[in-house]
Amino acid sequence: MNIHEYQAAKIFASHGIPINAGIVCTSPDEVAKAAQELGQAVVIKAQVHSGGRGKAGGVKVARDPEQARSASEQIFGLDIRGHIVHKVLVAPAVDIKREIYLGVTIDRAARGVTIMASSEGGVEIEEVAATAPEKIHREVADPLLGLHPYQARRLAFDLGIEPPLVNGFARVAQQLYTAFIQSDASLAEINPLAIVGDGSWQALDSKMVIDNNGLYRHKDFEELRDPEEEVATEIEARASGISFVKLDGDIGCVVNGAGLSMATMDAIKLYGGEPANFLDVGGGASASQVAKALEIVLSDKNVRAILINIFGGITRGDEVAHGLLEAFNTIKLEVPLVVRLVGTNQKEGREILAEAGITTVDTMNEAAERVVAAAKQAA
Amino acid sequence: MNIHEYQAAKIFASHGIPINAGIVCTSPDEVAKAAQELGQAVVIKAQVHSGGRGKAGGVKVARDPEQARSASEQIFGLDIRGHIVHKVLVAPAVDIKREIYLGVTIDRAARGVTIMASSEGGVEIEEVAATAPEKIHREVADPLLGLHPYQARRLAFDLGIEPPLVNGFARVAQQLYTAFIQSDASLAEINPLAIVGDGSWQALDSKMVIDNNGLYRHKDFEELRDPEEEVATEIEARASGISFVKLDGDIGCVVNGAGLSMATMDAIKLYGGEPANFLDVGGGASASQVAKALEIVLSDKNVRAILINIFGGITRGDEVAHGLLEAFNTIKLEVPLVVRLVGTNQKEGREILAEAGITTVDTMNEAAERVVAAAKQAA
Amino acid sequence: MSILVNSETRLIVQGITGREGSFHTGQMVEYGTKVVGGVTPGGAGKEVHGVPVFNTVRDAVAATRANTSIIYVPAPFAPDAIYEAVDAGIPLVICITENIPTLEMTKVYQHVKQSSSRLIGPNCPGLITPGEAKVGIMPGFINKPGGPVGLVSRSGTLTYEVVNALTEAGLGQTTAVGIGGDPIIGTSFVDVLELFQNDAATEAIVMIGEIGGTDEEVAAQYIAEHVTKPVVGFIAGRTAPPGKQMGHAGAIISGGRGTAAEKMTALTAAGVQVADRPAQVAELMAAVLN
Amino acid sequence: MSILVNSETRLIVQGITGREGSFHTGQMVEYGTKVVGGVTPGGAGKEVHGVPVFNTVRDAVAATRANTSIIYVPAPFAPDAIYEAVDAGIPLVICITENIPTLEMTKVYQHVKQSSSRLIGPNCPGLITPGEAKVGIMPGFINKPGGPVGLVSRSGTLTYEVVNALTEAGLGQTTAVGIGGDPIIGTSFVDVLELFQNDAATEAIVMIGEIGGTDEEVAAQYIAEHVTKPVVGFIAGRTAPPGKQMGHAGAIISGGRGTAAEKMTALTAAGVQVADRPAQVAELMAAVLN
Repeated sequence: MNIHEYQAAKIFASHGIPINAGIVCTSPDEVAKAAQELGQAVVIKAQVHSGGRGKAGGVKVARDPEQARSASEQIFGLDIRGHIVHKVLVAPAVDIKREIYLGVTIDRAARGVTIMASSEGGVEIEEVAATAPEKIHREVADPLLGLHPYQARRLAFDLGIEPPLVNGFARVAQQLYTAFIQSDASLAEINPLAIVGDGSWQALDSKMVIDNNGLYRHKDFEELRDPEEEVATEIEARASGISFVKLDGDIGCVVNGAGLSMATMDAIKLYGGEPANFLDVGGGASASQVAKALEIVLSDKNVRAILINIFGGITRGDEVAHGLLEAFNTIKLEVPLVVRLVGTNQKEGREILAEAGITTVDTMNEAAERVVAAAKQAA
Repeated sequence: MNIHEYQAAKIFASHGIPINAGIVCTSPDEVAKAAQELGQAVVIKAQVHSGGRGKAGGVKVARDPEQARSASEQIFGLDIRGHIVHKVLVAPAVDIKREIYLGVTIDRAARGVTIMASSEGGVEIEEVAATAPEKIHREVADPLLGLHPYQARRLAFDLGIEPPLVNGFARVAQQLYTAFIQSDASLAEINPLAIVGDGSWQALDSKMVIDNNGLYRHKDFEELRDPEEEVATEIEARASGISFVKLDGDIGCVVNGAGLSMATMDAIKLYGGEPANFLDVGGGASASQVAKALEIVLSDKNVRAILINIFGGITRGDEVAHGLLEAFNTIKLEVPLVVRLVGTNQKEGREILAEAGITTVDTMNEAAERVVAAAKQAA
Repeated sequence: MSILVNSETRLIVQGITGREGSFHTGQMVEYGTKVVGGVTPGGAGKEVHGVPVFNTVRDAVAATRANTSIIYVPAPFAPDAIYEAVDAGIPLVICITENIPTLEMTKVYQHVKQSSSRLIGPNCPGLITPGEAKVGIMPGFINKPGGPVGLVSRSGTLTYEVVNALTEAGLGQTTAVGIGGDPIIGTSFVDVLELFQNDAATEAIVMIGEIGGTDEEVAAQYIAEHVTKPVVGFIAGRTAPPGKQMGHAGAIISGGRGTAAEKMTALTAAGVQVADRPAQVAELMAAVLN
Repeated sequence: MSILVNSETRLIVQGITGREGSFHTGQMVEYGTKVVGGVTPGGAGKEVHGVPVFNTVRDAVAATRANTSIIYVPAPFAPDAIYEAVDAGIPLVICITENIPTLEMTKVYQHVKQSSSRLIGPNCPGLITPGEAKVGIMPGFINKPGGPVGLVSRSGTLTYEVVNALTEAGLGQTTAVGIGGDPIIGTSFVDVLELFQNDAATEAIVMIGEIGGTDEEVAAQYIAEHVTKPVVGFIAGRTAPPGKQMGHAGAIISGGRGTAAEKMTALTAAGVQVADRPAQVAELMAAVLN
């Protein structure tokens, strides 16, 4: 789950990290008032679940409330990589002496958690990784013992931080690690972590992604969800236990299993089509799940044809067929449909569908070929 | 560091353990008032840093405030294994269905922490260990992962607890383990943990010993110290970094090193004497430490002779000798003194002492023999 | 021959009285798997599909001499179930449970690594040695016993798809292993590839990967260096949009790797024949074995 | 010959710029120990008694090829120092620091056990191979080089007492090891007994124990089963009052054991000659070696 900068900052602060605290605003008037309150030059930052907001014009500095108001007018409503700006964070502008990148993430290869630091703070870290990977320093934390103080200090020495500032940096590194662990995060980032005017460390940007699997033990995080940032159908799908990701194509997919879903999308593409979504109905593929999945897929007005691809493993093909028929009782289908149904009792299942006038195909390739043709015809 | 039952109970409660909460009283009047407040039959329990208070008459049940007052009159001032009762805990008397012993302790052999449970609750656990060791069930916690829920449940099954009560027991076991770990304890005990009238679990007694080495990270525990429970000289010694344990003999000991101190006591006993104390001046054996140690030993009016046994390792013998002379400048010695000084620069050290009229002996045996003779003569 | 499970497998089911556990115990018993016991705290004395239930894994092992355990308990309790099985000394532990928090799995992984047990999963469909033992949730009827193909996969239904295609092409399987799709899993491609390489009955190997992580790349390197048997591969997710799952740092950790194209290139470079579609796996395998 | 430390020892000192670290670095250098570096965060570039200081153990090892580390940092920071040394792959780590919380040591012990390093201590005086290397705080001048006696002890000054007596009796030492008096220590009697048993130059062994715990009893059993060389023992604390250190549960864990009498009985039963007084150790040893 993605959360906003101001939300991540609040979590970081609760772990003792010095942050550049600001005020969240939803209108230029609020921005002007916030700037007035802060009584100094401010930085206005778009709050969207996306990187690259600086380049997109989502971050502006203003000297006074009026300048802040007009700057924010240019930020509100901006489209940053598909995310519309509804909120901004107004924070005091600070005098930056040096900028560091600091990030904690799940490290699949190490089967653990890695903390990374780079002296190229304030820059997108992918750029540093691509152009100067030697500038990124890493420490893998022991999953059972956590990040050792010596590792946090070692990062500081690797970055060439002067001795008087080493302990302060190490403290922030450990606090960020603790925030990551205690929040069940999959990413926690401060970019930049800056040495500011008075020589102290301050987090000037905060980013955090929460592991969805850990949310059950952080009930308080539910309120961090921003409905404006999520596709309505994705929220609806999650509530039904369906994995759904909206894409830009015109062929809706209803599949059981994530791997098979991806393979189905790949097959559609292979035959020259464009999938409208990734959709995994989950285990069981029950009648109600399939009905819900169809509903979600059909709510996308770009969809011109639908491919249902079910491999009946434990679930029997006749059950799936009955489920589909039930679903069609409540859903009025106005686009062509291709059904592929294989696995346990596939024969019985196909017969049931045939009686209802729904033809099924044998192979995934055939199904993909047909649905692509149907979508083109409908276009 | 030992703490009282009511203090341990408060810590346990903060970890969610259901305790039989009571009121601490320091006079029979307060006891009567507490019983009034509770408005039911009460149990009055002596608060002393010692076990065996039940057998010593330190626990009494009373039906009403007046009975409580008179019962407490018999408890206040009691001497329980050398501990005088100054405080009592007045708690509601409960209807006990079953009693369990539950304890968490450092397990030297396992290099970890072990949780133990016995169906013989309410009885001194040493007795169970001696007479029916098979009734004590153990689980060793993983130092890095903690006590697993399956281990807590397994204890419950080992005790023959009925399924509906298993989860409640397991919860208390995990809470006690967590209280132990988070308090840097060396012992945490609930004896008995009882199933009370309504079928729920309740801790009817709470015991906790804190690891002195962990106290630096629990500043709030300092207020749990009860000066009335500690020998004044032991408190004084601790403040000076001296390890001191008062004993019942008449030969005072000042030694550097715990092992050598014990060996010195053993030697005194071997020659028919009785050590008045264990005392380790700690590393360095500086002049001020030795002076302080002498002061502490001499404050014991039973002391009839003193043995100073210093092995000068890194510290040179001449330094130690100067330290002793300095100490004698401020302390008026009225009991015979035997000094054994060996190690680095022992010759120089002994010469310095000899000039001041203090004779030294060569071996520990000789020193022990002499000091025992001197003490007998002084008797 | 086969790997990991066979007719000697003595299986216990943790969470046997739950909906999933009970249903799949029936399925496994029906297939012929030797399910010797089940564990549900407080369930001692019950029976599920004729299988006796115990309170603890320790009790179950003592009574049944089980050598394998399969876990069907919900995510919040699954790590504890894994610890219980591993600490009881069970050599092979399979965890079907999905949605276990990743940080819990980093701890579990570390503990299992230091034990003598092997963990498969979590979030995996289990494994099957056709005709001998089905351990997990894979549909048994699609398999064909006797080898010569060993299969290892990160995916569930996609595996069934490929197994089905192999069977329809007349190619039997020694063992099919679903290692699970989570970021942190107990047994990796490399572990299973090593087992297949050392299994006399396995003549060729199918490996089914997905986008994300670098396990396929690591496997490719292992294949190049250690696997002499022919390998046919398939990678799902060639059209999946990037960046939908992991943020900045995740992408960096994998050194910019993790896409289907990169995985396919790595596998091809290691001599693996990579199929375009699942069904093609069977075609390539048939060609390889002729 | 000797065990653990010798003229090949390349030592780094963690906490070298502290009061204790600096003082004992001087003492060790003076004795002839090869002290190749020191570590103090932020201290890089400094020198202590001619020894170069580094910011991290990793840097120190890279620059000096150190194979041993000794730790003189205060208790709150000592566990981190041990982890740093162990994680840097240093084979032998000695921790002098006292007063480390016991629960911290349970974690450290577990981690060290799973590493390739050996930890001696904490709360120990270190060890010495006379004439070759003094690593710790033992006074070097009381030792006599060349063996044939190996010594292992839980105590500090009591060890000096015994070493002194051995030297005065003309009995040299191969190595004297202080394993430390804390409840949880990295290296136990058994570990050191095994090393002495396998050391050709060690002809007889002195073992000095204390009340508390059951390590002496475990050692007695090990001696009975594995040690063929003569062992002379001493146990301090025969007159110490019981129950002054550990509460109920502690006594139970040790199964009622832990007293000096029990330890002496166990050692005697294992064929160990147990001395009444420290000085008697030398007498018994002289008799044993004749």
